[in-house]
Amino acid sequence: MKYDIEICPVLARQQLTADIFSLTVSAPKLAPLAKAGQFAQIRIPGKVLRRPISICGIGPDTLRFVVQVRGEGTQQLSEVRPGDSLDILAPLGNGFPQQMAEKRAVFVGGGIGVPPLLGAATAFSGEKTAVLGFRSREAVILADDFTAAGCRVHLATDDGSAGFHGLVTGVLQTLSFDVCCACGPLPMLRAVAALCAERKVPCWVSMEQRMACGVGACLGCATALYRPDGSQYYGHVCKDGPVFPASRIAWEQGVQ
Amino acid sequence: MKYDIEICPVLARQQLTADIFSLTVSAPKLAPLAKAGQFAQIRIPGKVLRRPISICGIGPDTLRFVVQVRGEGTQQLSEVRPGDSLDILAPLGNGFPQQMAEKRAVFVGGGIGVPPLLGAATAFSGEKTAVLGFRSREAVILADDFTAAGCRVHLATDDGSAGFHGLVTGVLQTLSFDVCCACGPLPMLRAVAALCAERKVPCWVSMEQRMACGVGACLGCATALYRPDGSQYYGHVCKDGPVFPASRIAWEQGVQ
Amino acid sequence: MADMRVNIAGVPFANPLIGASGTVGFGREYAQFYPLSVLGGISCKGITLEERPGNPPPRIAETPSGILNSVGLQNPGVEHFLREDLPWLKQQGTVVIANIAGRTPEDYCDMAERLSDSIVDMIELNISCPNVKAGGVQFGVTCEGVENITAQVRKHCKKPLMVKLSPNVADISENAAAAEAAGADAVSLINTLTGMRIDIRTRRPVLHNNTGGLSGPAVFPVAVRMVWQTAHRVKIPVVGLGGISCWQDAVEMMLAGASAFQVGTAFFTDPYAPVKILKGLEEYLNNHSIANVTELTGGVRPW
Amino acid sequence: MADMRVNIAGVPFANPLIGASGTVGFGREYAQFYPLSVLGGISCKGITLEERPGNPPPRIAETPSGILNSVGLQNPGVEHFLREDLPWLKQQGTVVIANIAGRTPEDYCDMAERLSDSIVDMIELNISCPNVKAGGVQFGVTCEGVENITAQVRKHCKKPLMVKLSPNVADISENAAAAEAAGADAVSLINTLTGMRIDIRTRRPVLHNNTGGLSGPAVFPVAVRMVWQTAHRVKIPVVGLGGISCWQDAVEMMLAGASAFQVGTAFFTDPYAPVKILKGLEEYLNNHSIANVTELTGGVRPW
Ligand SMILES: Cc1cc2nc3c(=O)[nH]c(=O)nc-3n(C[C@H](O)[C@H](O)[C@H](O)COP(=O)(O)OP(=O)(O)OC[C@H]3O[C@@H](n4cnc5c(N)ncnc54)[C@H](O)[C@@H]3O)c2cc1C
Ligand SMILES: Cc1cc2nc3c(=O)[nH]c(=O)nc-3n(C[C@H](O)[C@H](O)[C@H](O)COP(=O)(O)OP(=O)(O)OC[C@H]3O[C@@H](n4cnc5c(N)ncnc54)[C@H](O)[C@@H]3O)c2cc1C
Ligand SMILES: Cc1cc2nc3c(=O)[nH]c(=O)nc-3n(C[C@H](O)[C@H](O)[C@H](O)COP(=O)(O)O)c2cc1C
Ligand SMILES: Cc1cc2nc3c(=O)[nH]c(=O)nc-3n(C[C@H](O)[C@H](O)[C@H](O)COP(=O)(O)O)c2cc1C
Ligand code: FES
Ligand code: FES
Repeated sequence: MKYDIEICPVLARQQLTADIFSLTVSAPKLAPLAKAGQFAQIRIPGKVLRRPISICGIGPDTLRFVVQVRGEGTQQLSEVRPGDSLDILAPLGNGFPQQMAEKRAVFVGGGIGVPPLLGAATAFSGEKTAVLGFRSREAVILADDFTAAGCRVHLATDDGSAGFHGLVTGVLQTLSFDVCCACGPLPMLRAVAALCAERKVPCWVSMEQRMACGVGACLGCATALYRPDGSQYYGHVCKDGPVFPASRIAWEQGVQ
Repeated sequence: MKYDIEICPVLARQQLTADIFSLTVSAPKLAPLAKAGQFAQIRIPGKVLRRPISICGIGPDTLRFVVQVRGEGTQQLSEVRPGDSLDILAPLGNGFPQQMAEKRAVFVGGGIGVPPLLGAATAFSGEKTAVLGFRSREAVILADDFTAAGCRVHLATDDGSAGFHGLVTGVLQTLSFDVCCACGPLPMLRAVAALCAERKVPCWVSMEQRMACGVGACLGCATALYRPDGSQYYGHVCKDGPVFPASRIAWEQGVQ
Repeated sequence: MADMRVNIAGVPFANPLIGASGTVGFGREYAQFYPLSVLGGISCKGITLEERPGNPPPRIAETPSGILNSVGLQNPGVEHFLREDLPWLKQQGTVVIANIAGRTPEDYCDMAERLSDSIVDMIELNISCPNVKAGGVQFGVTCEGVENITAQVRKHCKKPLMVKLSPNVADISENAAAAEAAGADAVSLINTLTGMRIDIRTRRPVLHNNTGGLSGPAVFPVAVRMVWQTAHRVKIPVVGLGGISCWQDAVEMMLAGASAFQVGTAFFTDPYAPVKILKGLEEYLNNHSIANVTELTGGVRPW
Repeated sequence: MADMRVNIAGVPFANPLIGASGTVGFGREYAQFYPLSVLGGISCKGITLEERPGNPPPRIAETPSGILNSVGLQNPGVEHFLREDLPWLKQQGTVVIANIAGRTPEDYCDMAERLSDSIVDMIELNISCPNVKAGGVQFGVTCEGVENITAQVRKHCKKPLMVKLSPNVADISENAAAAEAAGADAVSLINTLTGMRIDIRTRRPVLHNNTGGLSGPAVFPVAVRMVWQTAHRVKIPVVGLGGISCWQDAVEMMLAGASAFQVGTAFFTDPYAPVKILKGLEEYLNNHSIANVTELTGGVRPW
């Protein structure tokens, strides 16, 4: 069994910022299968499509999610309380590489792209740095968790209210590292990937796409990738990703 | 203002039988407008159509509903708890006649048709009897409320587990009365109406029909009625009813 | 403050929201909630030459995010409308649109003529009612049918003429083009999609008419697509409807190409829906510094 | 215990539930949840003569009680299917239906010929994909088109042939009759209704293809109506689909006239939906002492 459905009682709910909250659920069946960077498809009563949410933390029999309210589905999700149960399909996709042999890793996250990196950062055994970008001081999440995971944490904010005043790439430029894991808005991923490509450092990016099945059956979550020969094709975020080597992403996203 | 919308906090919820429960809501705007036998259209989150539910009790600033779980909508309604709020459109339609001049009234209810009669029974000032029919003893509701309203109460059950073994009409036949108010399944209403017609006693019946608007705009809730000249036409339960003189109902329900 | 006014076929509307035919009657019931002058217009319940009893009940069924209806054009006839309903409604300060359905082209022409001499602001030609054989849908399926009936009515109609199109066709934009060619001043779409539900307990169709017309949020994506296709095909204004239930839907419908929009089934879910839609729409325009609501029309940027 | 077996066009199915094309891929992903042998059959993702890359993303949008998709027939081509997918799937103990789409009649005939020599159980002729110009929908709109393509493929097809019909037409039952006349052994309906959503923030259509196909519970009443009309019009079996999400829907679809049914979008909401539907259906039959599921077909009693 690679993935399955489990009806998961909510154990804890914590508000992290005005619009971001953390949910910990009991998932004795799914948690042992999960790896850092994989995701879940959470059912929202009344909605036809499940919502893809990254697995932010994996306990022996628990899973943790950090969710931002973006629309009706995540709004509904934000209203669950300990005692309620969630219908969860997980763990899905390929997470970050399990053993990264490099010495120094950097984890670059932007906004709601930060949570998926926490597991990978926790698992990494070398020297680790986190560069976490947010709109403002009020939007900062999980900084302490990354510190607790053994990372040196750099913050960057759009308005300069915490850490570096500017984009995460502004911080990244100043760092030395051997491998990079990144998750966040597309323009950020693209800039991080370019920077890593220039330095010839391997870079892993976690991508998003609108999904239906979440398991690779519907071909809904297409993303343009390069083949080794340089030609393009549509791979699928849910099955081939969500984590890809940055070098495989066709950032222009057009298949000829 | 004849009717309006009010967001009504639920004050109390009481389970009456396995599938019937009572809700009391705060409705300071709507309660003063309401009369016995009128109904409300209660919004069910996620459903396009509201659910028509009779007003069972009217307080100075409260309304009481007694609801049976029949499908998804009433199921959802059964899950509300004190503290939740309901979006209620009320009071709708014409209730039972306000002042009945007759000396002896009988109130005949079948199953979930019992609650709409309680208000009318309470308001009636003459000699009053209630004949309440149910599947079995376990399904009996509101008998004490009718007693408290000053009624002599006769029960009838299909299986004989409480009161008379048989149909309400079996009891009704044995009674003397000057006016009758009835609510329940169509075959029951028809039989009661026939009995009253035979005795030349005025009979009021509360009808049901599938509704959309609830206010008379959509013409959805048609029911075949007789004109004074004996020809038929489609009147509307929400606006012309739900209470009609039984003599106006075209029980065959076909318009030529 | 954004200017909410729109002009459809020469008729000025205070705002682009019109109550859809058959869902607001002749206005009286919703005047209990708010003055009808808050609505840009009202399209009256479909009327026929003579009174019609309508279909036997049940006439309403619920479906996922939608409803089916088979009211079957119950109405008091055009003379009653002119005498009893129109004078009152016309005083409420909203544009009054008469929605007409007929059995024969002569029926339509006769009604159009009578209404042309009345104080009605606009006529909506209903050739798309799926619930009665005599409801004009036979004229609404083919381009030739649409062109033919529109041309005939046009000759008798001195009021601005809007043709209401059926979505139960292969290419609604062709039917719109046929209406335009025959002289329609505007088209409105969509009427209901034909649907059916069966009560598995009784094995009876839920509706006594067996089938009925599907409306409500379920049909919204179909309506947006059809309005988009039609707005590309014709030059006359397109009035968009089908499943609009919140201000975001209204914006979406206008971006797709609608010059105005109608709201129907949403009245049933929430009688105040139109007021909320207009408030949300106006706030949206103000927040985005859009001076005129008309700027939304056709604003979608296709890929 | 009720007998759940059905026979469609000579092909025996263990039960009437078929996974709908495009929603279950070639079965592998759902074999993680339960053995595919619990399903009566699987209609494979639509295949074309050559590999197709599919449409650019986004390909999925949500709508009230439905979804839009514009996958655009991404598939590895018929040869890859025959070599890599079919042998595995055929061993899973379920009926395997190849769903084929083409650019030209020759494409269809060529594929039908190759599949006729394979271990596929049945061919489903997809002339109703709304998401690619070359997806055959040009053959699926008119009766002549349906009749023509069906007749041509029939000549090259030695397997039972099911024609999948588009709901984006004026009268689907006429197209079904055309397919029947041209030699189809069964028809399946409905494919998706064309729809559109616009992101009001970006003013872009949500789908990169601008429009997409609507499926899910929202379309269920339309599908029931079309199956009902079609079952009255043709003698060949009708396989019903569109929005089935629970066992009650399956019963309703069969009562409307379906001999079997397909389940698509419901897999996305709940991968176990098919198992639950079959369990509910079987319990229903047992509770009502219905010996054979086939007794449901066409059991509706119209008014
Ligand atoms: C692999 C993956 C991992 C994710 N991890 C997280 C996470 O850990 N925490 C978090 O807060 N968010 C995460 N997201 C984004 C999250 O899925 C969306 O914010 C959410 O689906 C929005 O749903 P909604 O109903 O609130 O918004 P709506 O806009 O109402 O949703 C409408 C539809 O669009 C889809 N959709 C909208 N935005 C996105 C998006 N960015 N990506 C994919 N589908 C989208 C929805 O799923 C739904 O089907 C992830 C997305 C993906 C693909
Ligand atoms: C004037 C009036 C007063 C009523 N008073 C009460 C009451 O006091 N207590 C009570 O428990 N029930 C009452 N009912 C019946 C109640 O409205 C239905 O049981 C309820 O609508 C069923 O909804 P559902 O979603 O649970 O069932 P579903 O069967 O899932 O509902 C599907 C659709 O059918 C409609 N529908 C189903 N049954 C009925 C029905 N019997 N009458 C009208 N519409 C129906 C629903 O409103 C909904 O639109 C009354 C009905 C009417 C017309
Ligand atoms: C109960 C009901 C009655 C209707 N009657 C008419 C009618 O008489 N004439 C007409 O043109 N359309 C009629 N319609 C169709 C609506 O005007 C509208 O086209 C359709 O409902 C889609 O819009 P909506 O989803 O906003 O309701 C009716 C719709 C409903 C629900
Ligand atoms: C993502 C997706 C892909 C589809 N691909 C195909 C296809 O390749 N061939 C086909 O005939 N139908 C395809 N369909 C249509 C379905 O088979 C089915 O006809 C439709 O979705 C209605 O059924 P449902 O509501 O149960 O999903 C697809 C549907 C979806 C949602
Ligand atoms: S969501 Fe279905 S293939 Fe990825
Ligand atoms: S429910 Fe609309 S007229 Fe009665």
